[in-house]
This record gives sequence, C-alpha cells and structure tokens, in this order.
Amino acid sequence: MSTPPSADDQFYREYILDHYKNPRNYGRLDHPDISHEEDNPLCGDVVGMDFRIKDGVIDDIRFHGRGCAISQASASLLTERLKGIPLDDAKRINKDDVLGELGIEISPARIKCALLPLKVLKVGAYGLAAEDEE
Amino acid sequence: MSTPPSADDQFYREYILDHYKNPRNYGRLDHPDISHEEDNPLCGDVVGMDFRIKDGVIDDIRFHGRGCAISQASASLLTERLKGIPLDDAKRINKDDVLGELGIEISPARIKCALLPLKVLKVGAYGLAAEDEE
Amino acid sequence: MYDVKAVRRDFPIFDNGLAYLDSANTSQRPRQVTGAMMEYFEKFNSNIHRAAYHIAEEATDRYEATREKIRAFINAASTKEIIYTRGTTEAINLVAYSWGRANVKPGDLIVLTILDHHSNIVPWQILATANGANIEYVDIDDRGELRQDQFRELLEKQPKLVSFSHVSNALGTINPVHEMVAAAKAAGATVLVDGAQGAPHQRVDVRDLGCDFYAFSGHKMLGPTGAGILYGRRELLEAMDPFLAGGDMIKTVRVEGTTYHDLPWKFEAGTQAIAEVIGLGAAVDYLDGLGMDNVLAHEREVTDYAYETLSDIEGLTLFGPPPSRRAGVISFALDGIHPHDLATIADRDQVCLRAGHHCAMPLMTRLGVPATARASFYVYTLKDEVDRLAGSIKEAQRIFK
Amino acid sequence: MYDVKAVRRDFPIFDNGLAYLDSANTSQRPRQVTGAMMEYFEKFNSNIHRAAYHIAEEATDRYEATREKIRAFINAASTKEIIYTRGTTEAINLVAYSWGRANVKPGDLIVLTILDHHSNIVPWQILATANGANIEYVDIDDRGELRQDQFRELLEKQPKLVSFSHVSNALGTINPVHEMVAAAKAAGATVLVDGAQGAPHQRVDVRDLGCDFYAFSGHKMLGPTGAGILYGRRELLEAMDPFLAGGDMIKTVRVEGTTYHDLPWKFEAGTQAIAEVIGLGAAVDYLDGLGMDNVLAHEREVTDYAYETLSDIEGLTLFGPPPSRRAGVISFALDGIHPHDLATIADRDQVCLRAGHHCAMPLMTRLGVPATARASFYVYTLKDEVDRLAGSIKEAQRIFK
Ligand SMILES: Cc1ncc(COP(=O)(O)O)c(C=O)c1O
Ligand SMILES: Cc1ncc(COP(=O)(O)O)c(C=O)c1O
Repeated sequence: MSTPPSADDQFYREYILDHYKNPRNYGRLDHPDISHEEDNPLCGDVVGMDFRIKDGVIDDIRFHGRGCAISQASASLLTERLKGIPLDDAKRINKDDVLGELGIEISPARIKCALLPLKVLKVGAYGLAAEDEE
Repeated sequence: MSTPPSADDQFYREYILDHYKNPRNYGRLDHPDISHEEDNPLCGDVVGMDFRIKDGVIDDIRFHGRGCAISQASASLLTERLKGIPLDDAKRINKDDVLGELGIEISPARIKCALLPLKVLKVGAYGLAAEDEE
Repeated sequence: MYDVKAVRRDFPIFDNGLAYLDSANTSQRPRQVTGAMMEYFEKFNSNIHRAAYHIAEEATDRYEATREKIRAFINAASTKEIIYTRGTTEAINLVAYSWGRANVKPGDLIVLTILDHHSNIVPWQILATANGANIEYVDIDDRGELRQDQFRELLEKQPKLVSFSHVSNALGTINPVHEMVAAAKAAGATVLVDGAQGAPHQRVDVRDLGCDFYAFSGHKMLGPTGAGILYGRRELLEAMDPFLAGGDMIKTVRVEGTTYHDLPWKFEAGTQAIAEVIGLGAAVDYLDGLGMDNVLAHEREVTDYAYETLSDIEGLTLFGPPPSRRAGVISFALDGIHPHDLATIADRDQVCLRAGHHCAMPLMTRLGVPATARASFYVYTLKDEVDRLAGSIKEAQRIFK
Repeated sequence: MYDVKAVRRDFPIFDNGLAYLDSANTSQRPRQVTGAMMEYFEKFNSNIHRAAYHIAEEATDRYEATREKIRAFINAASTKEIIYTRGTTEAINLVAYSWGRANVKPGDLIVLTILDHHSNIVPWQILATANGANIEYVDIDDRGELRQDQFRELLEKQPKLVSFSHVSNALGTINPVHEMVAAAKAAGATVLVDGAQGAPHQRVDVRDLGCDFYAFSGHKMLGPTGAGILYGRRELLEAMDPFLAGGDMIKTVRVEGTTYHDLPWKFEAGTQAIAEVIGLGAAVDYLDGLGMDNVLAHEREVTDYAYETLSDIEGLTLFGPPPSRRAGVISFALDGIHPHDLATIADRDQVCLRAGHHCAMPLMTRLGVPATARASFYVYTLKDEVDRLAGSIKEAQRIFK
C-alpha cells in the first residue's frame, strides 16, 4: 500500500519553492532557433521553451508556462542546467537526471508534472515522439 | 435464498410424465379456423395449436410441438380443458389456472415452459400482445 | 435525526482517519453493498437468465430485483425502461449511437451546455461529426449558472436534442431541470438529463421531470464500480436499434438474420456486471433506508458549513453559485498555489481532495482557469472533515507564503 | 502434482457440496479474487487516473498493474494493446464499431463460422447490414469440427474480416487457430479470435498466434463479472477511432473539438470497472500460480474421464469431436428427455448443468437439435462431480423410463 507522504517530509523544499516563485530564465526569446511548448492536458500544466543555438551549443534559453510548483520549478532547474551546454549533451539528459535534480520523492500522480519540461526539450529540440519519454 | 427442489418432491409427477409421453389431442387439423404457433427461443420449446370453432365453441383442437416435459404436458392438459368449451370461456383461462392444473411447483426458470401453451391460446385466438401474458 | 456517525460505521475505509472529500468523483461503499456482492460470489455465483439450476435462479432474481429498486428509486413507469450500463458514460454513448445515429440528420441542432462533463459532450461531438449536425452550448453567467435567456433562444432554433446535467460536477450548480426539460420538450426536442450528480443526492422522479433519458452511475451512489443506469422512455427505447450485440439480447439468431429480445434486455448484450448490479441494489436499499430527503438535508448542512468556512479564508476564490443553489460540491482556487500542490499538501493530512479540470475543460476555459481544487460531500461527510480541509489550506498557504 | 482439493478450498461456494458444471458459462471466483476487490473497497476505494492523493494512486497502480499481468498472460508486445472492456461481447462490439464501420465497405466479405457464439455473429450481422457487406459461414463436419477445405475456399474470396472462436463454447471444439489465423492473414484479412473459451483454459500467445484482435472475459477465468479484455495490435488500435467517448479518453475537449488520449486509454471512457479490473489481476495471479499447463492438463483429465463415463450411458448422444481435440466442455442429448428436464433433475442433486442453445443457435440449427445439455469443467472440477452427473442422468432416465 502506498502511504501519504508524512507530514514532516520535505516535499516542498525551500529551493523548489524558490524556483517556483523566482523562476530562472523565465520569459521569451526574440527569434529563437527552436521554440516548443507542451501541455499536460490532465492537469493543465503548460511549459514552453525558446532556445538560441550557436555552434551546436545552447547559447541562450527561456521558458514560459504556468502550472504547479513541481512543473515550473522543474522547468526552471532544467533551463539552468541547459544553458551553455552543447545540444548533444542536452540530448543525454534523462528522466533520472531531472528527478535527481528535483531531489524529492515524487508520487506517480505528479511525475508527469516533473517531467513536462524534459518532454519540451526532447520533442522540441529533437522531434522525438512525445510518448517515448513517458 | 432459493433452494433446489428436494429429491423426494413430485416435480415430475406420474400424470405429467403421462401427458408428456402420451399427449392428448396431439397432431394437426385440416383447415383449422385458427392455427397459431409460438416458440420460446431461449430454450427452443415450440407449441402450436389448431382450433376448429363451431357456434363460438371450440369444437375440435390439436396441438403439435416439441420441447421439455413441462411445456408439452402443459399443452396436452390445456387442450383437454379447451375442447368443447365456448371461446369466451377459454378467454378467461389465466396463468394461475394453467399452473394449478399442472399442480407442481415450477421454478422461475421453467415457468415460461409451462405458460407457452397459454401464450399460443392468447395470441392465436385473441391476438393479444404476447408479452402481456408473461 | 440523521446520525452521520452511525452511517460512517458502515464504511470500513474510514477506520483509519481518512477524510474523503472526493465523492463527486466516486463514492465510498458501505459493508451492505460489498456484503451483497460477497454473498453472490460465495453463495450463488452463476450466470443469469436461461439457467436451469437454483443458484442461477437466485442470481437472476437478485439481478432483476435491482431493476425494480431502481425503477422505484427514480419512479419510472416500468422496469422495461431501466437499462444496465457500466455507468453514465456508457449510458450516454448508448443513446448517442442507438438513438442518435438513426435520428439526428444533417443540419440538425444539438444543444449542450458549457457546464457539462466530457461524457455529455464528446459523444455528441462525435455524433454531430458523423451525421453532419451542429452543436451549440449554453453559456453560464458569472455565478456559474446556466444562462436561461440564451437557452430559450437556442430552443427557438428547434434543436433535435437537448442534453444537460442535472447538477454540475465541477461547480455544484443545480440546474433548473424541471423548467429546462419542459421548455425543451415544448420546443420538440428529445431530452437527455445527465444525472450522474443528480440521482445520488436527491429524490428524482423521471416521470415528473418528463425527460426522455436520464443517465447515472452506481459508483457515485454507494454502489460498486461497473454498474450504472440508463433510464429511457419506453416508446423511444422500443423504437431504437440495439447498441451492443451478442449473447442474451437476441430472440433468435440465424444465418439469415436475427431478431432481438424485448426491453430491457435488448440493450444488455453479453454477460452483465452481475455482482455489481446486485451491489447497486444494496446501495439503493441503503439510500432508501437513510431517506433521500435526509441525504439532501445532510449534504446541504455540510455544504453550507463548508461554504462559510472557506469564504473566510483569505486568498481563496470560490467558484459557482451560492449554497442555496448548489449541491455538495465546492470548487475553489488559492492565490499563488496551484490546485495540485494544494491536493498534495492535503494528502499529507489524509484529506482527499480533487484537483484538475474535473472532466469539464470547456467550463475551465470559460472560467479562465486551468484547473480548480474541489471538495465534494456525501452521506458520510463530517463537518470536522471540512475543518481539516481548512487546516490543509492554511498549511499550504504557510508553505507557499 | 496438481492438487484439486487444495484448489477447491479457495472457493467458499463449494463448502455445501455444490457440483458446479457450468464454468464455460461463468467460472467461480476464489477468495484471492474477491479478497483483492474487498481490499480495494475497504482500503483504497477511489477513482483512478488524474488523482492527487495516495489512495487514488494506489487504485491507479493496481488498475494498471492488471494490464501488465494480462499483457504477460497473453504475451502481447505492449500494455498499450490491452483494452479493458466489460467482457468478450463488448470487446467484439468495440471492434465492429470502431474498426468495422470505418473499414468494411459495400460488397466486402466477412467470414464467420457456424460454431460461433452469438456475440461473435450478431455484431458482424449488424455491421454487414450497416455497411453493405456480406457474411459467409464456415460449416462443420460431422464431428463438429470446422471444415477447413471450405474455410480455404472462402479465403480465396479475399475476405476483409475473418472472425472465429478459439474454442467453441457449445461443443468444446478446439479450432486449429494457428493455421487458421496464418491462412487468413496470408489472404489479407483482418483477423479477430474470440478467446472467451481460449484464454481461461490454455496458454495463449497472441504474438505467436498472429491475430489482429483477441477478445476474452474475466468472469470465465476466475475473475469477477464486469471486466474483460480486448487485445488489439497497436498499429490497428492507433488507427481506429474511439468507441465510447467521455471522461478519461480525451486529451483536450474544447467547444471546437476534441483530441483523444493515447492508447490504451483512448478506448476506456468514463469510470471503469476498477474493483473488477483489480479482481481480474488477482485471477491472473491465481492462474499463473497454478500454471496454465497444469490447468490444461487437469481439465483434459477430467474431460477424458467425463467423455468415457458419458459414452457408457445408453441413450446418450455426445456432440462434438473426440476428447483429444476438445476443451473441457461436453454437450450431449438423452433420448426422450429434454435437456431442461435433465437439468432440473440434476439440480435436485445439486449438480449445476446448462441446458439450452448456449448462445449458438446457428450451430443448434446445423446440428438439428433445439438444445443440448452441457457440462463444462475448470480448475476446481472433480471426477467425483462427473460421477454425480452420471448419477443424475440415470435418475432422469429412471423417471422418464
Ligand atoms: C465463445 C464465446 N464467445 C463469446 C462469449 C461472450 O462472453 P461474455 O458474455 O463474457 O461477453 C462467450 C460466453 O458465453 C463465449 O463462450
Ligand atoms: C456530471 C457527470 N456526468 C458524467 C459523468 C461520468 O460518469 P461515469 O464516469 O461514471 O461514466 C460524471 C462523473 O464524473 C459526472 O460527474
């Protein structure tokens, strides 16, 4: 049986709340090289990302969207990680990296929120079939 | 809870078996005034009746068909009762009369068998909607 | 006096302190219901109809007894008008396929409402596309109530079908069904009422209502999953083609063709959800035992209390009409806190809260919100659970300060 | 060693000496299955998907876990290919509506067999009428086996669809499904196998079989009523329109139109039979625990014994193939005794026997009998129960002497 997270757990850690309330790289880019948005229709979360690519490297990145703390903090954290790295390296970022970065235990019901930004990256930057990332 | 009929009950009484094996008024009439057949598709029982009417009286009657002991004995019993009575009296014969004549306790699953001959009478002789007799 | 504590003792799931505030989604089931199912499984488990042995007769009797209980529960004229389905969704789809495909013609108008559940929208969208019909949606006003003026205007266009919910699952709005059905019938429309949130919570009289179809789900009224009801006026059901085909809905099958069984079995193909229908019968008995007027009064009391309690919380927006015109459903939003985050925090306090679009995306779009948090109540809900919800909300506000 | 006595202890219904010989109709359910349902009802009763609290996560996990169990049970490639339905009948109707309406064209040929269950005939008759297609039926030979020569001839006409049962519920005939599917696929047909009497009784590998669809019912394999399975090849399911529409099968719903959810949920509209699906998962676990090879071997042993025992009775006619090519089903007739009368007499000895057309009227017509008596066996059947059946038959012969 799954149990509810205990009252003293750290689900909403300070730095997650911080990323939620003060998102990094938030906004839009003019004339981005890549721009892609995904939503999670089941809960209404939306995340979009704009990329500027120079010599195969993610030179600049912004995200926009709306939704729960998990999806928005996850997007903020992901953009921090993506900024300045080669696209090829970005390609290798996976589920576990994203969940590891969040550093909290995420219940099955919320895992789609946490992974929505990664889906934006994969589908937007590589045209991967969305569902393969689920 | 319903219980199975006990082993010593008289479900298949002698006279029922007798009517089944030696059906009265069995066969067909030439040029009947009324002829009607009904089947119970759920179990495959078939009963048909031919009537000769004279001055409003059932002058002669025959039944044919195939099926379980209950339906065939019930048909045989019914024809005995019908023969020679005015059609108007036949009209008044109902469910309880038929079940009473059979004189055994009939389980819900078999009641349609028992009443099939009555249905033939009602629908055939009076054009009543079949289901009203169910 | 309605004794909610006594009621709760019939629900083992509450033994560990769960505050279940999601009954509009699915209700809990009392021992009486699961007990009736277990009795079937352990004493007379068998298939129904055309059986030649006693346990199958017992199963058939119990299965058909539920039909009479349901008939009486909604005051239908005949058990022939009571069709078993998996739930409201299948019931509406049955009508969309069997009645809709044959009766809706190119250019016909279907009137729905923006309040409706997806199950009462998407089947009609598919039908409209298949048959070339048009759909118009009645809008809501700022209090979340259907705009009756607009409804009347749409009726002037002589819609073929009008379908709307008795009660909105997302806002709790109780629609003026009597007036709406009467107006739609006067306009010549066939009328379906989605009673998923109606029948479980108040006395329903389909003859008095005058609708052609009324659909509801057993699992929202203390019954098990897997069994629900389509009520249809006999005349319409008689004229309709079957929906699903197969064992039990036929009279004769021949290579040359097939004749169908009488109502209601014409619409019940294949082995039915026998245990579930028997469980549903026990649920109706249970509700009858409580009395639907008492059920309604109890829910109203809890809803009033919740409305008041939540109104007092700063930064909380309530959606929908005032408590006097709403059922036991409260949808709301918190400033700066997404409903999902609230639900996760409430879950830590063992408070079960729904967060999302409640299968009513057109309504969410209309309200301009992606999702809401929703608390919903039933026969077993305590005011104390409302207080616990308020506590969770305040905790969320503290975390997200 | 297969310990049937131990198996029987898991089935409380046998405590009072019932000889249940109607498992082809519906099976009994062990404690493990009803226990899994009760656990849901009492511990984590809630609706699935999109839930934001832990009991709903648990319910969702268990509900989806059954899908993986079923996938493994029939060796499908992906859980996306496993669609929950109410049973075989709904599964076949789903294909007839969603695949059939879009793909079967005027003049197309549908090949069925005279052996089939109404659920695998009537949906296709309706489809054929709606879309202007023709149906041809493969006949049987004198032993009740499909005439393969005729089947091959029909395949030369390049049918659009071929649908037949894995095992006949009326005669127990095990059809040569591998060969038949391969031939039908080679002829370019879409192939549905009605596995209602297949999957419960033997190891099934849908990939090895190569069929496009495989349908079966939970209630015939120790699971509760209300849950069954449609397996479909992903490619076909992806291309198909949804069947029922409503909550949960959509991605977005807007006034302007709707987008559908991914597989398998695209085909699961509205609140599902959650408790029943969870129960079905426990049934698969139970069968896996016994081992399907052992299940088959046990049934074969009982069937051989029954075939022999009944063959020895004078005035008894057995229908169908020799035991080596039949599943645990024996249909027979007694001279001068209608099957219903036999069943009633057997019932007095607590022997549950089916009498009727077994939802296979075209087959009865073909055999020239209105009905047969049928005994069918499963994991819990004892040879002793076969002896009791023989006793009831002799008692009937004494009464009707
Ligand atoms: C061969 C066959 N097909 C289809 C069915 C229909 O299954 P269900 O009644 O579970 O839908 C049955 C069950 O009787 C069957 O034996
Ligand atoms: C108003 C309304 N209509 C229809 C439905 C669909 O009911 P079910 O999921 O039982 O088919 C629901 C349940 O969520 C509902 O609240």
